[in-house]
Amino acid sequence: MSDAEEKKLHNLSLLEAALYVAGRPLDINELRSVLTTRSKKKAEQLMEVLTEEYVARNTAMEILRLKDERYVMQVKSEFTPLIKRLVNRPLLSAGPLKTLSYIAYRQPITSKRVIEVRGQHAYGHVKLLKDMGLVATERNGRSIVLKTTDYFADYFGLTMDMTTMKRDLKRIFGEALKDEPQP
Amino acid sequence: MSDAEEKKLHNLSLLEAALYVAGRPLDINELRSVLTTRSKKKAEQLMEVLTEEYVARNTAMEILRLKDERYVMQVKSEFTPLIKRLVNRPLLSAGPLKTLSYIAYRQPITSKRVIEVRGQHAYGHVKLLKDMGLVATERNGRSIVLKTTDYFADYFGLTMDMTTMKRDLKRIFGEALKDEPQP
Amino acid sequence: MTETMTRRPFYLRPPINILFDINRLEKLTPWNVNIAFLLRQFLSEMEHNGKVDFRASGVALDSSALIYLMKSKLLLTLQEPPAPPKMPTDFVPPPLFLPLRHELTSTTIQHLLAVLDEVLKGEKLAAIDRVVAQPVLPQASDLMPQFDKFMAELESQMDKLYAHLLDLVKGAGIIQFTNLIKGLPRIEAVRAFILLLFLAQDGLILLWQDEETEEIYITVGNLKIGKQPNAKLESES
Repeated sequence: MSDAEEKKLHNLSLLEAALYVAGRPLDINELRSVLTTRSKKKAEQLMEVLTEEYVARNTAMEILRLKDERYVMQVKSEFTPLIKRLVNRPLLSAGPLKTLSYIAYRQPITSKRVIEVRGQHAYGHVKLLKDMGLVATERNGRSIVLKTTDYFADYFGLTMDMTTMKRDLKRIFGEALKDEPQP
Repeated sequence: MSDAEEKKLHNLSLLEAALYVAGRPLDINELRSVLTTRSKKKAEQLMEVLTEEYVARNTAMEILRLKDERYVMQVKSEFTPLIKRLVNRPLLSAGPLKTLSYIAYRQPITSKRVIEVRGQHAYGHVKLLKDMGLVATERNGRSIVLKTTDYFADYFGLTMDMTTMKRDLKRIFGEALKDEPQP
Repeated sequence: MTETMTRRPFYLRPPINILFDINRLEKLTPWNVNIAFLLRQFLSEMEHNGKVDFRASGVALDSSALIYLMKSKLLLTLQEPPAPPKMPTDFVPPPLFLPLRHELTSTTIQHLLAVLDEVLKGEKLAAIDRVVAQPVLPQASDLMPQFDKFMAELESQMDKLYAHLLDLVKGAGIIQFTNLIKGLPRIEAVRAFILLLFLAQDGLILLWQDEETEEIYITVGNLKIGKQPNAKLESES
């Protein structure tokens, strides 16, 4: 192997290790600094190669490119239900996740309306979701409304643009509904 | 691809996903249950294949076989110093961490005593620590006591054997407390 | 007047007349009408007169039925479950499952050790707390004179301690709790601590605790160091 090839492999491994340990999306500058290069372009090109390698390898993990030149490593969603219980950090249970889905689907939405539709226990859900930074309150004219945050969009690999996000969510929910037994 | 081959690939991905999200060593029974197989042998064989694949792939991560039939996925140590600074999420916030350190030091200890020393908010801490699998309840004669788990030992790189662990902790804690008058 | 009354049929005299005045009957609270008593009275009067008045009996029966009906209606309205609030229906999508990511965390054994130090100090304080927790005030059942005596004793102790504090700071200043109790036996230290709480409650001193060192600071006199509306002893968070 040539020196250049070896260097490239080392850099790819560095980026992979960085995404692995961070457990969150890393922006191009963070990735650049891991490589100790000044060139954004170089970092981007290497990330392209790594992303493609993950596609080709076809294993349990995937690397996603998010908006604003950010990248994240995560388990493919098809494996999530099977290994969820091995995660040693309290995940959101189904109730709060449902409330989150509803807020994402109907946002911007007043918390009053969320409580009306999801019931009294949704007070706790909204608090939890706000604590976790997945949902935020915003003033919309005279009323205060709930919206998902950029962190939420990141977490689900969704664009932060509200219209596109809602369209994507509808697609995701549509798919999820297909598998669900219809009421 | 034959059905059997596809099934095997799926199982390898499952094991990979499990090791990836757990971030701690998984024992053969945990791995077996991920595969929903009763056969230890099958799980072991698949783990062999996966471990070899990681060697062949030669990327930033490795899978190690530990004693007691446990397996762990981790970043190769050569990359650790370069990417350590990307890890900025603490395991626990200050309050629960204090409660954990106290339980580790005084274990086995009743939760009543933990609340006495750490205050009412420690109820929530103990619940969180149990949810995270760092602490477990055990019956000790007539009373129920708190103990740290194997995961705790793994996380902090201590041996799993309780006696050795307490000695280790006392040694480490002892050094930290040399200037302190002993209670 | 009395003559007119006596000439009227017995059933138009109170209290039986209620049964024969339909307009009035409908305005009554049915619970105030004892049907059984009225009907018994009606029958015994009729027996006494030796003449059966079927028309009057019919009206009495009808009125009784009406009162009974009114009672039943009220009971039923009371027992009727409140109408369920109309739940606004909306499509609630299925739960979104968070994608799983491996998360390394930055906490090490060194962090654990660093905080243990503090916690073990807290353990010692908890021992003091338990002494504090023992009843200091007499039970409510105790006689008032005893309580008065206790209060008088407490006030004199508070005065002594306050004078001592003023002496220590020469008018105004801050003292550390550990300095105040230096050399005192434990029971005396606990007593001083309780008295400090009473002094703080009376607004004579201010108390605060350094979260890191857990040292308690006592401010005596007017120091004008920032406004602190309430004297409080911060507990460890």
